[in-house]
Amino acid sequence: MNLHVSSRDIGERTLDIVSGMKSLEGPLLPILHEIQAEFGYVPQECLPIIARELNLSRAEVHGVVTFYHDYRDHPTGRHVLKLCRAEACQSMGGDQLAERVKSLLGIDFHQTTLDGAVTLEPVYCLGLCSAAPAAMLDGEVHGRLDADAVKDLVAEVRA
Amino acid sequence: MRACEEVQGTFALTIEGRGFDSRVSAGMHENFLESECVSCGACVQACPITTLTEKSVIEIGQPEHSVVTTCAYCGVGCSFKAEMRGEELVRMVPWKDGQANRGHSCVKGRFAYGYSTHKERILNPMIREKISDPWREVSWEEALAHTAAEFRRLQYQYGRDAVGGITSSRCTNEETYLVQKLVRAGFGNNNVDTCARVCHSPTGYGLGATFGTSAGTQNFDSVEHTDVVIIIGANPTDGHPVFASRLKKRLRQGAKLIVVDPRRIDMVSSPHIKASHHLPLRPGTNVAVVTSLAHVIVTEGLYDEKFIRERCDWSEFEDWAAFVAEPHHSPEEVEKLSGVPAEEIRGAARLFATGGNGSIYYGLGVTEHSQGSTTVMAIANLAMATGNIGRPGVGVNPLRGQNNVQGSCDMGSFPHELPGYRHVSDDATRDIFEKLWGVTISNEPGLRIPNMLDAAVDGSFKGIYIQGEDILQSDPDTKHVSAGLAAMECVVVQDLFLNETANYAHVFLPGSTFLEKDGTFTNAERRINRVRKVMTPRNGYADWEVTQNLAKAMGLDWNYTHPSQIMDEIAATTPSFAMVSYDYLEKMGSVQWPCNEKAPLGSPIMHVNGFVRGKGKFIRTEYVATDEKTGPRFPLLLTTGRILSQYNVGAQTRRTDNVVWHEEDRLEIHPNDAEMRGVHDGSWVKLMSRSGDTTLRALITERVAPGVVYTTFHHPTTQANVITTDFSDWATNCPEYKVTAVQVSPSNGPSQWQVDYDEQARQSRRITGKMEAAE
Amino acid sequence: MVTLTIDGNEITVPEGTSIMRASMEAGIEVPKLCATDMMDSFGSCRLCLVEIQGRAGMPASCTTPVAPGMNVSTQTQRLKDVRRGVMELYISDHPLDCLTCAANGDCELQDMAGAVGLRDVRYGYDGSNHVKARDNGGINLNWAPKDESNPYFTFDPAKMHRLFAVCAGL
Amino acid sequence: MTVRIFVPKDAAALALGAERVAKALSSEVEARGIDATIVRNGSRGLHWLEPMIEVETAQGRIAYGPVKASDVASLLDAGLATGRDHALCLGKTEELPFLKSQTRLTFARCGIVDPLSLADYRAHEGLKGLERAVTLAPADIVAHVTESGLRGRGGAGFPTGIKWKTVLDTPGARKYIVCNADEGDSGTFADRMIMEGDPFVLIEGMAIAGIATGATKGFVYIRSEYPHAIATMTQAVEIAHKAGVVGTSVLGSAHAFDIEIRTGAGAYVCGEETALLNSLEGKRGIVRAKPPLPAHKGLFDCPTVINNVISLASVPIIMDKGPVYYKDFGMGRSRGTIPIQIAGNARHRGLYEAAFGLTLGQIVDDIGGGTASGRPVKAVQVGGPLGAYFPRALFDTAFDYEAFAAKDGLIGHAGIVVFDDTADMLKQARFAMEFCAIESCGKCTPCRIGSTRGVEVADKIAQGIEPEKNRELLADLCNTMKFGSLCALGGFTPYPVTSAMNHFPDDFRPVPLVEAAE
Repeated sequence: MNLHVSSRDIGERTLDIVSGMKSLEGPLLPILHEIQAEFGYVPQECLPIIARELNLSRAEVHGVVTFYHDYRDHPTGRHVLKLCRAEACQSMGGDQLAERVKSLLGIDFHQTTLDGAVTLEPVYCLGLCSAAPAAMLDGEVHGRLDADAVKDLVAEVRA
Repeated sequence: MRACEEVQGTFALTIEGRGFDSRVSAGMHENFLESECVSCGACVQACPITTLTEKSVIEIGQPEHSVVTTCAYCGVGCSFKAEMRGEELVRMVPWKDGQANRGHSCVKGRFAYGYSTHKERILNPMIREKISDPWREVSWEEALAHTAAEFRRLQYQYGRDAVGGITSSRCTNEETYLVQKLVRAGFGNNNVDTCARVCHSPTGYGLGATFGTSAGTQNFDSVEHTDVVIIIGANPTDGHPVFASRLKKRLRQGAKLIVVDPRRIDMVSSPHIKASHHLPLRPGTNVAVVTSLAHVIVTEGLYDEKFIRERCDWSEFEDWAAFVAEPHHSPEEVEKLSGVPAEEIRGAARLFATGGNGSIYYGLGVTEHSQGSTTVMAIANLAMATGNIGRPGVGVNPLRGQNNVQGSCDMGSFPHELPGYRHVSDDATRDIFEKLWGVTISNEPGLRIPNMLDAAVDGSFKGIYIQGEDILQSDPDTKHVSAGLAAMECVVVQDLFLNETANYAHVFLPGSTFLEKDGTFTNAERRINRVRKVMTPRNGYADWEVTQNLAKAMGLDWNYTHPSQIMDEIAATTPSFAMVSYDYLEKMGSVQWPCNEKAPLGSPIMHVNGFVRGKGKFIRTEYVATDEKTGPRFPLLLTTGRILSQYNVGAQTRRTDNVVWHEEDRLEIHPNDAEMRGVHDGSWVKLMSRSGDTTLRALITERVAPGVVYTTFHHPTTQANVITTDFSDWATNCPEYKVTAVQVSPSNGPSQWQVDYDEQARQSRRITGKMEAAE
Repeated sequence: MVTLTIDGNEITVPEGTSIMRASMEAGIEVPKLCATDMMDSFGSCRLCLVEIQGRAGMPASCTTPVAPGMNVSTQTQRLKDVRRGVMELYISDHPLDCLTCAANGDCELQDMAGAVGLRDVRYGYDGSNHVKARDNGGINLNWAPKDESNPYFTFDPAKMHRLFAVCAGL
Repeated sequence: MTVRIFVPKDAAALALGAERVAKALSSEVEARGIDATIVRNGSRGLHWLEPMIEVETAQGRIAYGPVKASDVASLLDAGLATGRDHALCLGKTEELPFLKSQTRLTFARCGIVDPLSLADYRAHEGLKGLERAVTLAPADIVAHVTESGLRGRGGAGFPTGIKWKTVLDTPGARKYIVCNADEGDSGTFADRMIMEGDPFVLIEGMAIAGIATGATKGFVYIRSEYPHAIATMTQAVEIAHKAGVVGTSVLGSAHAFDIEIRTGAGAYVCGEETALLNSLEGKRGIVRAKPPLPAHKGLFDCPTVINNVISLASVPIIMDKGPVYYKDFGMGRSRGTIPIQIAGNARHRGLYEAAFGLTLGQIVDDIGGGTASGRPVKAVQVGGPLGAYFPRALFDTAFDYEAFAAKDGLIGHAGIVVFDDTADMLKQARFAMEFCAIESCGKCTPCRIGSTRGVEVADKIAQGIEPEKNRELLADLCNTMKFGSLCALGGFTPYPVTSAMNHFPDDFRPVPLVEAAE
């Protein structure tokens, strides 16, 4: 993930990605995923390029990007910690755990620590309901979390 | 927003976010003006005054009565409900029962009516001795008496043929009819012409020669049944936006599209629209490219033999087929002169010939060439060869520019034709009118506009009555037009504003707007739509009344009390209008001519069981390159066109808020050509041709191919027609606006010519006792 | 042709006709906000709901085609309750400026509020909304100012419901 | 002979440290020179025992768990490789009561085979259903599925055979099979387990669906929260393609069928079938009005079968063993087996496949073993965030679509979340509304505005503001949402809310805090 790319590069990379994927059936979501994988977020300047190449309006692409919670319009911290907030995790003390993580990091959901180390995001079910409470750190899953376990996770991302 | 998608086809609105946070958004969270919104009003329509509100409703209040009428902008002829509060127009609402627009509208018809109350509108008649004098306001009586006296004097002094008239394709059928009647019955000659001369005269000639009628073959509904569309030399999203929306809807349903145009217009690629083939030909090579399409169809055996044998003359077809099959018409040869890749030509030809119902829509990019009539015939050949005539979804369809250009042609506005396209040399036709009017009509064709101007420069043509036309701005080779006008002794301009032509006028008769009169317009699909008076003429008279009063002043005994009586006279004298009357239109909503005993319900589709002329005629279309050629001095080709928000010479739209979208004409130039010349985006450039030069600002874009530049002609300060040449169509004199060899160079600002012109215009617009009327 | 019964009236309409259209033919007005003749129906406003004997739930009459022998009710108490409930939700996020609104007297939202008999918004007006710039002392992120950029019309996101109902299908 | 040791790669096992166990095992085995291969299998579904490793012995597979990386050395010391006893030894896997009492049809291979070994799949009866299908006429396949009584396992319970028949009978230049793997309901993970543990069964099921309906293209739409499932499915499709299981000629037959894996982008509502289709098309994931049904006009307006993972994964065994075999399981109109997912505060958490008909009490108390916390069970939410909260009083309800509907509940995707007596049901009701507000697509007003108002009203009740009036308002709102909403998200959100209100009324009468006089 390269967070320091110029506008021009974003344009060229976007065009590469779109050109490579536009022949898919219904290519918009795969393209946006690829763009987010490339830049860490979906830069605004990609949208008109995608729109033009896919024969869509800018408005449509904007509508799609803002509909899906996965697509971010700005970069995240170096780590992304997703805490499950759904019922199965609630039944195992997920809410208290979330409060603890928030206070350990000093941020609320959808925020990034000032040092840019970690972004905290809620997630509604990771399919780990039999290992609740669960979390995902940078794509790696963690289950049966307790106060100690989250302390370790926080220490890991803070390192 | 769905209206934007389904009706307009622009997709400028979306919902952003989701759930409770979701919100309607224009573009990418932009404001409406910066978004892709084309201001067609469909969303405002779908959402009557809760979220989207016309500012006029906020200012004036809710309307309390309404009148259904017809838009006076382009040839689509949209029906609108003019919603009124007293004498004040609150808003124009597209009428869902309108048979041309089916409830849709564009930014011009929907919103750009403010010119009718613009402060620059002239409401009192004015005269002056010399064009260097300031104007003097006079009474209607004085103005008309003066005009009549001048015309009689000129005819006495210089001969019967020294005066003439120009009818307006902006005015109603009835008004047009009266002007040609005034010329023929009052002036006693056939010196009448119309702006169709400069736009679609080749359509009349070409379709008349091949099919037997001088008009498009389909109604707009036909597009809903088409499978393959060729658009050639037209830019419907800008020029005919409501039709474009209907076409785009069909394309989204799966119909295929072929675009033949030097520019990459929006139809080539825009949201949910992608042309299967774009043939970006060099301006001036239409005939070669269309003939080459025919070459592929003939040599690959893709023609419709059954149709041709039934409906056309087989031996004429064979002759034509042999002609188009000649090797020099092959795509590979044509590629060399048109620049269109041979494979694109082949692909397009195969698609058109084999893709189901094929229709062709074309515009001024076809007609305004030295071979305009030839291209029209080549298009007609193509339609006949593929059997695409005489049913819904097919046909040859000129997209006509002005609201009533079809009607003005129908009404006998040409020097050689009486109403209904009947030649003045035809004794039987003349007899009908001579008996009714009690005069003798000359059997010699009169002068066309360019001939009138030539004659004026030569000293034999001295007076002209121009209703609702700005020939100085709209006709080619401005310097020649101004020289002709300046040489006349009595130029009478009847218009809403002191237009550019009025700078050379001696009499100014204030005109009325379409909101102020009754009448009919005939749109591009031959549909006769009612225009209904929604307010009293601010200038005192509807245009037909002005013409009648002038006729009376000249001693003619005219006593129409309502335009319906004029239509009755048209119906009585013109077979294709035989059944048309205001009562009948009231009953039917509208009808498409021919509307007579044979076709009492009108004729949505022409040539259904056979061509009007009998057998469809295949005509050889040899490509002859225009004399306008690029060379070292003028290496680029200039072509011209329109933009959505402005209309024609801009007299109306420039006097509305539409200027926010298009404040000035810009020169579109390809990045390569710009770089070579040191031209930057937005910088001033000088545009030169053999005819003249002007300056304007550059817009660097890949919409134009290298070697081609493009501009609009909406603003008089640019005067693009200073650049265009006096070459014209071999058959009809339609000027060759679309091809001019030019050079482009960086510039500091307006040229001396523009500075001088501005000063002259300012001088000539002075009105005694008033502050300068010029803007 | 399909024959069905709507509110006890037998009516015959072409196959593929929507229940809403068929009701209109029968002279029965079903409340609605989002359906217009200009566009395909898509069932977002949830006012044109009807009940069909033998079918669960309340389908939208604009998107449900007629079927032979269908017995449709457009005015049961259950329907009235739901319509009023939906309208109450609409109005709970709508400005209370009818008297000074340019649409006063020509407002479908107003008409429908009347048609469904809405008299009271029990949610109050203190909750989340798109109407007020500031909320509970803080900035209301859901609010957006009126867009007057277009020379001919204004766009007021605070009054978006009708528009939303019409275009929420995006 | 090489010993096979199984360490699950299922996400639940990974979340509990399976990766570290596998690494430790691998290095220890190498260091000790033991002739063993480590197979990364799926999970057997005994998640409270994960990571549960197994070793293959002559007597069958022996299980150990839950294993930590630090246990590896002592396990090997004790003779893990030969299935010797250890404190963590659970005995023969097949004899574990939780497994033994199950009827594993759909999950027959899950946790047993190497998920990405096609040979292993074949060795365990895999591809027999597809092999049979290619010999049959499409209408016969559809008839089999119809006769089996299989109903959509996604929640709505619509008969799968009827859906397929509609697509078969609808003409279309192109048809699609769309697998709904947007398993967003809390408490459910059966789809994920199949995709991670036995991906070929889903591929096989989709290929059969393709042949049965004339569809040539399949999409698996997997939610982005399931990266492991996405990875496994992607590899499995590649393997299947290379082996000719799918592609231009399915198992060498005249049928073509291709599969593409697609990733969601964080929208629960895309689990609703029409929203999912919009999402696949690259649009906003909003719900479409029905009709038209997806079977008539689905993906890109073409006839489309859209089925849940478990529905499709159940098809191969129906084709292999015949409809009657499958139909013989179950009760009433609910035929076959259902993978019940026991989650939340339960002692025995995991996946339990059984014929329809167990009572809720049996599932929670006997199979699930009560709560993990050891406290009394207060409520169980069945069917995900849109499912009702059932009190103990309703534990005699049989696990069957109709029986649950009769008690104002729904089976949904058969997820069960257990809550102990510390649960605050007003808070849970509020969460149901909050979840709806977060995930609403926004198309219809009852859901879009109603959910937000629901949160506000619940808050007022919690704060003791006009409690009587607000309870009534909440009930009215639920009625409006239930009947007024366009799809199940808004329409079923009232289920958890009203059930909480009805069964746990005391929680909706909070004792107002005595405010300090000002």
